[in-house]
Amino acid sequence: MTAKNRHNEAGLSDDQVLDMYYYMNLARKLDERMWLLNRAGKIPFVISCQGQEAAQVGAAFALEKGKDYTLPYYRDMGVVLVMGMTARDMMLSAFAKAEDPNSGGRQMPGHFGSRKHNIVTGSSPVTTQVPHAVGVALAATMQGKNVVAYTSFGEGSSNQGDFHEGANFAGVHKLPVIFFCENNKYAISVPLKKQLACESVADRAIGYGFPGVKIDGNDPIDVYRAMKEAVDRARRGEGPTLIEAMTYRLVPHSSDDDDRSYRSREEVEEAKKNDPILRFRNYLMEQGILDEEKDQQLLTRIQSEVDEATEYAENAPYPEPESALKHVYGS
Amino acid sequence: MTAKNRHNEAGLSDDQVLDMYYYMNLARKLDERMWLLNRAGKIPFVISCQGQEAAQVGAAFALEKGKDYTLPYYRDMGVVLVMGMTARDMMLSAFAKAEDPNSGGRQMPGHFGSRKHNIVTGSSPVTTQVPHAVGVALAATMQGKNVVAYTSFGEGSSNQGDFHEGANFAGVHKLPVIFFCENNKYAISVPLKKQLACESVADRAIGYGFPGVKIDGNDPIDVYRAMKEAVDRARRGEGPTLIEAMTYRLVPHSSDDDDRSYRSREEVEEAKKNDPILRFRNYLMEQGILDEEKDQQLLTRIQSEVDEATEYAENAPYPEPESALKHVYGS
Amino acid sequence: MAVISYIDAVTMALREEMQRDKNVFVLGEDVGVRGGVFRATNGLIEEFGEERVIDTPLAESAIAGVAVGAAAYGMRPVAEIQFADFIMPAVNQIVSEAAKFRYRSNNDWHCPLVVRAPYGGGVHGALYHSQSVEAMFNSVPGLKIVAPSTPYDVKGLLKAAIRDDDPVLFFEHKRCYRLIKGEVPEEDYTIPIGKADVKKEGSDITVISYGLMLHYALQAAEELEKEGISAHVLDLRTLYPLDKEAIVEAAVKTGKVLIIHEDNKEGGIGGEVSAIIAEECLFELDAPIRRLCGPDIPAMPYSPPLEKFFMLNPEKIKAAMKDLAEF
Amino acid sequence: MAVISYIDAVTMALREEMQRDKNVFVLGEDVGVRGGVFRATNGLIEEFGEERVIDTPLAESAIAGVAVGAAAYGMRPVAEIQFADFIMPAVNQIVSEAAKFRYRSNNDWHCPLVVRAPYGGGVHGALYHSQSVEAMFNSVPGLKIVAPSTPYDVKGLLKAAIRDDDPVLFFEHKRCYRLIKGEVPEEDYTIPIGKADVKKEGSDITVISYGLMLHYALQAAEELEKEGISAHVLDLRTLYPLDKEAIVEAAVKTGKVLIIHEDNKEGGIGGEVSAIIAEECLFELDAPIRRLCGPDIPAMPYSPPLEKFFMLNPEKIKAAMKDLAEF
Ligand SMILES: Cc1ncc(C[n+]2csc(CCOP(=O)(O)OP(=O)(O)O)c2C)c(N)n1
Ligand SMILES: Cc1ncc(C[n+]2csc(CCOP(=O)(O)OP(=O)(O)O)c2C)c(N)n1
Ligand SMILES: [Mg+2]
Ligand SMILES: [Mg+2]
Repeated sequence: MTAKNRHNEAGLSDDQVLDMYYYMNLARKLDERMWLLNRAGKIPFVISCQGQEAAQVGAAFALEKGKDYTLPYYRDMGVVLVMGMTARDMMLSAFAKAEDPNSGGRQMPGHFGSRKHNIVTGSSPVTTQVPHAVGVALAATMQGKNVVAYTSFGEGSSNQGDFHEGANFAGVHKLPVIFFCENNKYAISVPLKKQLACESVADRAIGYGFPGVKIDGNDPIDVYRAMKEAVDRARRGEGPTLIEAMTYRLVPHSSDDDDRSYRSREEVEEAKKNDPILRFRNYLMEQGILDEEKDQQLLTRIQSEVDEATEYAENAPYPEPESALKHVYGS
Repeated sequence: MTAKNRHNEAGLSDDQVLDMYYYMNLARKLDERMWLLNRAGKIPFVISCQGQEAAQVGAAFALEKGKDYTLPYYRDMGVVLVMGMTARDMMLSAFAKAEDPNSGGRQMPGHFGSRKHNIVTGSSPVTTQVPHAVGVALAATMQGKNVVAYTSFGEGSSNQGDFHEGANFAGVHKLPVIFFCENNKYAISVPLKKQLACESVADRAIGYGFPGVKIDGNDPIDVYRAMKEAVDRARRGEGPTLIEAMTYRLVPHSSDDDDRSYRSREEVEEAKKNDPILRFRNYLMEQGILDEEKDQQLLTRIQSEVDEATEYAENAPYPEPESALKHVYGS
Repeated sequence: MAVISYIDAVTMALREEMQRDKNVFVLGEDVGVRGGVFRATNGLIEEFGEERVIDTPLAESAIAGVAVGAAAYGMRPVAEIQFADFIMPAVNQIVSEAAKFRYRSNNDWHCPLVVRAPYGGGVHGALYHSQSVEAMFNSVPGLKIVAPSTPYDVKGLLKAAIRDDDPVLFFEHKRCYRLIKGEVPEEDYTIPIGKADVKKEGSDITVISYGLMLHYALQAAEELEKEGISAHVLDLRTLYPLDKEAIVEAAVKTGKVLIIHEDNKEGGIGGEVSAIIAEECLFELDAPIRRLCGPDIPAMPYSPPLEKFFMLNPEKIKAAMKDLAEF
Repeated sequence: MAVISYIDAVTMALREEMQRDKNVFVLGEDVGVRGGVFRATNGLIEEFGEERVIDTPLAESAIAGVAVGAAAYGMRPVAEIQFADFIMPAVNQIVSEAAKFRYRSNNDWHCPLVVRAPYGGGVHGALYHSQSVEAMFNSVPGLKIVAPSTPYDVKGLLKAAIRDDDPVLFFEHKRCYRLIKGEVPEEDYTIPIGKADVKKEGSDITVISYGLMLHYALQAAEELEKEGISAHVLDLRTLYPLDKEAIVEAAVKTGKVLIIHEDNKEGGIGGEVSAIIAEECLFELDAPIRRLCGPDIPAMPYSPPLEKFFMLNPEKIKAAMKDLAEF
């Protein structure tokens, strides 16, 4: 075989990369299904991970399940699936059903949260999770736990004051936080050049006294390598890292968006050629880890998982109207 | 004469540097007088420029009076004096008298503002003036004026979200703004290492796509040179510059502060040896521009200016109580 | 007179003011080529160019703060906050800065700034795209808060806000955007900020409301007419400072007052309205001053039954009006 | 029982709670070696070290946001905002995040966070070191707002706030810090959040207030006793959610209600208090519900005559009480 084995080099076994491939596809298929359900009028809203699965899954694989904390942003379906959420959980949230573990149907899909999985509840105002991640890292450190806090956000959101204030706090206290920026080139309709004047979001790290790295977010192995290094630094008490994963949003911002007004079809088609799932698939095939048959089996398995999850969620009960009054305060 | 002439090299005439020296001393003497008045129970509050006069005067000399805009922070007495405010104006504000041009006695001293002098009204919450400066630069540019907006803030205040958001906006739109950070090593009691993890506040500029320079804030000529360059860049439409002027606050944070709890007397004494006014005085003497006699004349002149201003302000009337109801809204 | 939608009245007012005064410009997230996520700025960038229709970086405090600076310089910025829920990061710039510019400078500086923000629910917006945030700002002297209910009022009040020399928060009910249509003159006109408006004359009970709820109240009032109950309906239009005279006049008219808003009850605008009445004309009342509002929960949940539970509707309002009439 | 000052009660409560629970820690600007600009955290860094007494960078949104994250993890952070006026940059973290953590996660997460902030005027603090900001937060379900007036209440309520499993805004009147002294038990005790307290029994008029004004009202009441006017004085203590029962009970007691606060009138806490009375017991009133408050201007100016003009005092309050009694 010609192509060199990059995943073992990065410390990933063949099984692990197959696992990664599974999660990337699961996220993609769930996302695609949600769009169909939305267009069919069955769910009111979708916000997508499509195009960012490699960044998300690659990043999550470097974290320790059940130990580390994640404070993901709304596109991070790939992250929360790896951290333990299920297809069913995703669909329960999409259908806003009572059983939705994220919010009991109170929040839109993409607003992840699960104490069981150390996923801190997220909201809509962008970047508020960044100081939260710093607080989690501070608290864990105070309690002598060797926990790493991962938080993600888009490149547009890196312009919020909370990014700056949170990153600076983490830098001063050398906290085990990983600031993971998923740069998909747009903030809804606003392109990079109208969001940022810097070469790279990663350039901002020096202003906080910790390293910033820019990586190819379409390559889960490259993402994993950078994340692993950041996680190791954090565990050694050497402080935060800012990672900028270069990706592309393959679909509109959300089911309410129409991206034709701000980017050309050619641009989108061009980006699809670089679809992280296709690229990874080719790599795995080159490596002889995956073949057409295995791939088919995996996709069929995912297909039925998505079907099952959809059916379950669609038939699950809504919350009781009066339950809206619950949990404003603790007892 | 041995010492080389640095001010002509920087484009400053002998008269100009003498002028600088005058303003530095005027600011210092007004400040010292305010402390005496405060200790004598005649004015409720003082916030000082002592130790930062070189940075302030050096910076202001690079601006064009009556054309450029300043959005100074509370220590910038040196800046507003150069831009046209008088000793009297300063004392009227210290005594909170009706005639105070900054606020008619409504705000504490140090909250500068004067439409006549293009000094945009300032407030107490730190760093809010930074986005304002960006807005002034944006507006002036829209109106085709070749105006530069100067705004200053402390190093602690550079941790506020508004610094980040304002700087990024200015970078994206390549606006003629100069972000002038007066790094005096403390934010009230909090030392640099607890405020910032970066080597230098100037390092933050790269994250916004414009240059950041760190300079000796105790040398007005060095400050002028850096400012001049930044002003020229701005006028040429090349966008913002971040300047970090290294200084030291020679007195407590304010008349309400007691700095013995957070820094040693030795440290303060050490810093006084590097007092920008003494240093500049020596330089001017070496250059033969200043001698003991001239110096005495200048100080006597300032002395009487301060006396006159104090006496005028002390005897000036307070605002009418009911005037507190005025100017909530325009007619 | 053309019948247009509430959101088209927003766009019309913006376009006319930008044509009228070159110092007027809009800035915000996605207001440019996208024309705003609700399309309120649709077509403006084509007509006025990207210098006057600025897609800003994603940073509300900068949107407000840069607008404050530009306003101080002499421009008339109209800043769009994409959803009222996202005004929170800009609170410091709005409350500490814009609202106090004139006062703190003893009238030397002022800040002619408009902050537009779509608010309110009933659009499956969930907790963070449905909020009513007006009550956070109705204790801030220096600010004005406008919340129109009809396309006619939208055009007249938005123009007045843009020409106002002080900062105005202009809250647009996003459910009204396409639901509410009405006659709007092509001509230029303004409506004075600070004046409430009687939307229906009546003699049995007085309903005081604004925004989407005002329309629900009018629907309920219409049905109640058939049942012989005549409701007097006042549209506050300006939420701060309140039009005390109009409120007292409306209360005295019938002596029975029901205040209605979508926002939650405790701390809502209705409390101040009630307090004004209880202070100015208590002895002219024939019934306790009632308030019908959203429940005191953090915000409107996403799940349809929960959203429905939160939102008032014509039925709930009709029942409350009837109950008061029968008091 | 020792007589201590209002601020010493703050310090005492903090120290005792930090001794009692190692998850309690304080963070804020200058809270460490400086012991806070008002000295409220005096001595804590010496006793508990800089891990639990954290001098933060100058960034309020981070102070609140980091505290939210730490609270979610299981700590009990007590964040100090140096002056209530500077809470504005933290509004998004407090209102969008802390207040909604429990609700939005359907009770999976919660946020036991206390935000302490000195508020109020009469200290030559000028526009930005004198503000009362409580009215910006009394429409935010999920939050609790506490504003004690006595050292005894300070200790009991601050301890209750720290042990509370939800976010509490704890507003300390800075003029009370050294002016107000009172008996405070050495023992551990808490006072339930959400309960108002009758500070003086009376029969002619009811005064409802909190903070520094409560003391001025008590002074005025004392003098009025000599003139044969008996005032019933209720201290709200918790400003959100309000203790409706206690408010109604106090109003009914005399039928004549005067609500007093330092904050400006329109949109202030007094509006909600009045509305509760007007809704619950209107027919038991013998006089309009009056409010005596600060003027509706942006904030308290610096110049002594202007500050004096803004601030209520025992004289102004006495006159208003007398006027109501004679109604
Ligand atoms: C404070 C705030 N302002 C505005 C919005 C509306 N909004 C939601 S997503 C988004 C764009 C985010 O862009 P980016 O950070 O690049 O993330 P992406 O969606 O591209 O992954 C905006 C403006 C919001 N959610 N929060
Ligand atoms: C938003 C805000 N938070 C807190 C304060 C209180 N405060 C006033 S000055 C100051 C320290 C400022 O330090 P730095 O920015 O370094 O400026 P310096 O005073 O050292 O020149 C603080 C915390 C404030 N004015 N505004
Ligand atoms: Mg993006
Ligand atoms: Mg400093």
